[in-house]
Amino acid sequence: MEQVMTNTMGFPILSSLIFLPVIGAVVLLLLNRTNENLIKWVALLFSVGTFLVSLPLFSTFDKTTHAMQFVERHAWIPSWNINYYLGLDGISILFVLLSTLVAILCVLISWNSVKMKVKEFFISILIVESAMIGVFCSLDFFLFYIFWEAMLIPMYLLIGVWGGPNRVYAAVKFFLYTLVGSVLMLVGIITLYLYAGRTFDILALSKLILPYDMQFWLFWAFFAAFAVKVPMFPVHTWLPDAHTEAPTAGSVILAAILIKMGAYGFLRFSLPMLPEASRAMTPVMIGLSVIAIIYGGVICLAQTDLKRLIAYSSVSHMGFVTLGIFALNVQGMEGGILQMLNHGIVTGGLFLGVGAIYDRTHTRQIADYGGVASVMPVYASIFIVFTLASIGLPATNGFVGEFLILLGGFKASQWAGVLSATGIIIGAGYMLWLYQRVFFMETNQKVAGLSDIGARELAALLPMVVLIFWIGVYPTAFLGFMHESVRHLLERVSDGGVHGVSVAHNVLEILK
Amino acid sequence: MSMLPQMFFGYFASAIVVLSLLVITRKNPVHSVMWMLLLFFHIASMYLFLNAEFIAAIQVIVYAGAILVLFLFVVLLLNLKEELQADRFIGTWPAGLLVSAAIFVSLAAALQKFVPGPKGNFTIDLIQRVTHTKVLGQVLYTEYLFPFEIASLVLLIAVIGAIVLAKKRMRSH
Amino acid sequence: MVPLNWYLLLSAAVFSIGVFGFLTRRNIIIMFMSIELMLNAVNISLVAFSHYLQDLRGQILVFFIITVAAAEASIGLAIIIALFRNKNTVHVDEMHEMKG
Amino acid sequence: MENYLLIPFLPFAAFLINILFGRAVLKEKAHWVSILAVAGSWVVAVMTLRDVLAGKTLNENVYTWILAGDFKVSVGFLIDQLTAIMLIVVTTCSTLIHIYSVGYMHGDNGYYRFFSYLSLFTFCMLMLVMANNFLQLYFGWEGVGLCSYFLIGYYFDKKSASDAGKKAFIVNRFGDFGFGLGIFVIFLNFGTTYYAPVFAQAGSLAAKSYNFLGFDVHLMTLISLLLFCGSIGKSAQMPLHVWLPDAMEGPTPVSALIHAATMVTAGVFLVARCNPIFSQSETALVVVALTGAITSLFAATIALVQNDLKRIIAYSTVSQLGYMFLACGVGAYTAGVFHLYTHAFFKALLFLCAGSVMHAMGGELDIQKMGGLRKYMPVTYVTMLIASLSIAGFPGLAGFFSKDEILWMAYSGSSPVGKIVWASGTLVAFLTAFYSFRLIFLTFHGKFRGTHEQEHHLHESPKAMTIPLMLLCVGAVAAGWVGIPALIGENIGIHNGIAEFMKPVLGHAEGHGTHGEELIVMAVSVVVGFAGIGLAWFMYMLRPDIPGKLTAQFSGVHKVLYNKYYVDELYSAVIIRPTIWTAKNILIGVTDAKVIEAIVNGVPAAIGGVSRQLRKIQTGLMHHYATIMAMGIFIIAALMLMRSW
Repeated sequence: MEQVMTNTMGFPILSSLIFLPVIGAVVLLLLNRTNENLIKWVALLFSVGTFLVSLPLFSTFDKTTHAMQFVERHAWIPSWNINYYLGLDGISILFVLLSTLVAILCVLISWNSVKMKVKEFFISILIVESAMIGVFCSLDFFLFYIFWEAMLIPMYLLIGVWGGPNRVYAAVKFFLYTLVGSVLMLVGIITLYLYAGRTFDILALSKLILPYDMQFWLFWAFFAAFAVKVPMFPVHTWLPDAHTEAPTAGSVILAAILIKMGAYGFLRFSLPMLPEASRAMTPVMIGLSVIAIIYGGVICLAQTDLKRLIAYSSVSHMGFVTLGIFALNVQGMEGGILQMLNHGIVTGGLFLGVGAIYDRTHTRQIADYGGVASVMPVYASIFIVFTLASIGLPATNGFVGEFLILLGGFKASQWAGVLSATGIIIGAGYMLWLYQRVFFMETNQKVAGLSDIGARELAALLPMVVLIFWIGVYPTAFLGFMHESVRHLLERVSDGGVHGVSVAHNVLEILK
Repeated sequence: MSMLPQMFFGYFASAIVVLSLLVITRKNPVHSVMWMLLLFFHIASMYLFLNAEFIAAIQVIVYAGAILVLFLFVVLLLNLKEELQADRFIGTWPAGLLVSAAIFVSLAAALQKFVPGPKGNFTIDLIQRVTHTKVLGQVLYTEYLFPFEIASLVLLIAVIGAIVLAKKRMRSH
Repeated sequence: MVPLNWYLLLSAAVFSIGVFGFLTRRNIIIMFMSIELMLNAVNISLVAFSHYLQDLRGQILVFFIITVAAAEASIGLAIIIALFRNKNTVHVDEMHEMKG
Repeated sequence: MENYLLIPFLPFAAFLINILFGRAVLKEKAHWVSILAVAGSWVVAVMTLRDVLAGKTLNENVYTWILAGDFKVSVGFLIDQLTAIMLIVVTTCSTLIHIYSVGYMHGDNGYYRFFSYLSLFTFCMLMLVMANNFLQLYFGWEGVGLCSYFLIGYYFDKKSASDAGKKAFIVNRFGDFGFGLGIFVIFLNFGTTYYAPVFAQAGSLAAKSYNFLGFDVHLMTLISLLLFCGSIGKSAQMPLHVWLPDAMEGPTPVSALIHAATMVTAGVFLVARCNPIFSQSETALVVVALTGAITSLFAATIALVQNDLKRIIAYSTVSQLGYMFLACGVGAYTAGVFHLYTHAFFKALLFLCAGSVMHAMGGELDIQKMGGLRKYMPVTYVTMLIASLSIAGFPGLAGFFSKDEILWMAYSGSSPVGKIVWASGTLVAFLTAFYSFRLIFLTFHGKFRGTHEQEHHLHESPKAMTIPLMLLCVGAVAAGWVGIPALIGENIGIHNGIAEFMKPVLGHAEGHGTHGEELIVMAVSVVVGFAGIGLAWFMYMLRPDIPGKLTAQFSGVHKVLYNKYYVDELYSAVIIRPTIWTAKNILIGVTDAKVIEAIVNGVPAAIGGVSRQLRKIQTGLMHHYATIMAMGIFIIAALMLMRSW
């Protein structure tokens, strides 16, 4: 098949990535729960091991083609034509790498902050890692759905067991929100499966030409799942609660990977499978994105809770991502994908940072801080890097992504570009205000005498800092992965699908 | 043709029905158990008419001998005096009556349509020749060996389960 | 010869009486006895079938039913003992732990 | 010229070394790294200038920065006449101010931090001026903004300082918003963001109109005005000038380097750099000229009544920056850049002198509490006096030539608003002379009005501080001599060097007037300068009671001026508070809490309510369950019977 390149590694690298953390979880299961140090070290060992295994992906990926690489395919449930089918292209590869990296950082940052049920905690982290990688690797819709849902359970536990005071509410909300969306997607998947002649093959489905009405309804079915995960306005309200209540590692995984899965879903499914509907829905999607950017940003200005503020900033930043994707041009889409990565790095870093200080103060209220820069200078310097990347300062990764998105958005719709650009101003406003209230001004009694971050925390934060500057200064290293895949995807979106006016189209016209 | 079988059947059938009614209507559980004992003997006799000596024997040994004794033990463990003063039936017993009557009617109605299937190989002659127990044993230990083993397992579990359930909880510390 | 249907009618009658007992009695032990009644009703029809159809499988089934009845009785009675120990009653309508 | 990369990257290396090792290893020696690096940059910059003078220019891409589809931009460097002169300005001021800081910041516990920020700033500023495309310019642009943020908020434990830093950054973001859009429009129309092809095509696209947000507008005007938004923010022009006076919360060397000599002039640099675009749009030029004129007048009036030493100089900076825009707006880019260049010296000098005064006064900034300081600190007095004379346009000093050039170009140029801005510029020249000397007289003359303790401590600053003062003083005097106008130069055999030098980049604006007119313009500006000085002398030396009376007489006006026309209060009431109010009360309070959350929590609540009712079916009584089950059996049996009948 022209869309597939065989796995030249001679080694099932993607399966190893998926199952190595699972093996780690099983090993942890067998360990004595009283020996917490051993548990932590084993968890670290397996996460680092997975990361090391994933590195060859980065170096051996062929950037000159949009074809799927490192492909593995085995029949799984032949009677339903379900396959164990894995592969990576330029869109997904970066997220696999980010997942393996983030898992290490999560283990590191949770080293001392998790005090109860340590064993179960690290098992959850490893299982989440496995599911994250699985989501990005799957080329079979059924397999994808399994990983997609499998991710929910450990995530639900992470929030509900190790979270803050209001954790059960947040966990249930998170679970129900995402499940409702996923179930609608499942209906969509089954519809596609039956229509396409009983196949779950994502690549084959991406070549189908569906009638417009069907595309229209499928688009909204998928939208339900992906928009909740992103989260787009107005289905974003689970995110602040989940982020706020989740333990540090949970927030980091949520921010860095989980909410990327929504945007990834749009890229992998909505756009190539439903090109015409995607084109027709562009105004709606761009509109929602712009609302999210401004709405999320303005709401941040009134937050008093550290993690909640960063959570709402995620809404704003993910608005940029969806804006870029639905700009449907090269700059927007590459910017969007890069910004997904950036947001993972930056917001992941911010949550790691907040976690580091939360371990010391056990308060999330911004008002309880102040003058942290005097007591923790190293920490303050690292946090300012995340802050600046978050507001898109040139030479940090945030700039490259946001610039390309705004350029693409401006190209697609000038109003969208102009309105979204105000998000940059608002972003600077709330992030710098946050930084000022936490790090500057007179030292608050509650933070006086705190110790600066140690080597372990530094090890968790530094990779993010390095990535921020790496992508900011030399983004070609990362953009290079996606050129071909994005070009291919855009070709599909622009000439795929059937043409013709339909009922759904008219409905949309009236709505507009 | 003699009317004798019909007369015997008439007696046993009416006795079984009357005894059943007695079992479920007695206030004192001990009386119920006693009537049930008598009921089981009648049922065993009925099996004899049907050339099922072994089953009849088991009916007496297992039901009358084992299960009913068990019931009796339990009944005696309980507080009989209180029981004698309490109401027999629940307040809404007519509903139960209605439902059971309806079931009886539907079963009886179904009988009207009942057509027996083709006959098998185990004629009365064969059973009488080989003896009932041996025939049964042959079938049970060949064709039904596996279910038989499972039945033994079920009993074992029941025994263990009963001990565990009925045992007094050990006080922790 | 007694017709098969007579046996079946008897079986139906005993079964219905068992149902009636189970549905209306308050004493859980009597309810258990009602269950035994119903089982016996089934046994009667099985043996009758076996006889009239000249097929031993009916009796094999009776054999297993008796086994299960024995197991059920032992477990059930054990439960009753445990229940009585905790609640000090054998009256079913006084137990409503499962109330929603 | 081959080593041009050293110019920005030496300071960058110094930044890295200081930020990584400053706290633990270098400590009080941190300045050595930075000073050596910046001095090295200066040496290379001078060599580069020599090459440029010899006619060599350079435009080179180092590596591809961002590539996405047809959008491609590199990290690349352009060295031409404009860059060269900016390099000299930046590295010279930076070097001197680095040295000055050794004395000024001595003993501060963030010593290494200060020097690393200064070096980072120098790096960003150099990247800004050396860029060969708009995106890299934007990088430097935001980079200097960031350093400004750090340095204004250097004393971050002070709320006012951290507020000021944040304010500077965010206000600049408003300008950058337009700047960014400008880059988008440039890319969409020119297909590139490199200077050379954009400027080359500017002429051919001069007549093009462009649909922007549904309006058909003249493309060049649109681009110019969007870019000018950035300039307004960075160079603190109306209406985004509010951050610069507050920026004085930073240490004085910072004010001198960033908020006087270099960063704030980046806006002027941008306009000058983009002169091929601006020149295509008369509308844009008029806007630039008027903005400059209004800002300069507006800031000068505020400066008249302020009492804070540094804030007066800050408003003076805003005012002078307005002058530069005024020059650009009338098409005299060379004059604007010339003023930028001279201004860098005398304004940096003014700030450093102010720093020296502060040093002596123990941080006191209120000029009403000073007086008579010339006795105690002669070097500071003399240098500051020269700087003030320079800014007031004393003939022969640097400020005289550049200011005169601007006024003459405004008067004689082809700009439709030329005469108006000339008049306002002349008025500003008068006001400038007045408030500059008000400052001098109140600070250095008369009797000391501070406390005894302060008087006891008065002393001249250490050598590390006075030597840079003297060196800058040379600049404040002599920097203008490269641009002596033909009118005077012809007689003494010197031609206007800078105009010649800048011609390839900035073009040559011709004045249309006779020598007689030029002489009159020059004379007017000299006269108003002296008049200003004289008035200040009269009011603050001869009749010190007049200012008080005037204040009482015009208390309304004074109040408005003293409170800076209430612009801060206006922004707070119109932008900041409504936004936060909306966030708190509408977005969080209504949309999120009442609308979305109501739906999100309402659906489960409704389901829960229904099931609470439904669960009453579960009586928990075994008889009920059994009866239902028996009924079920009956129903199934009955159904099957009916089927068979």
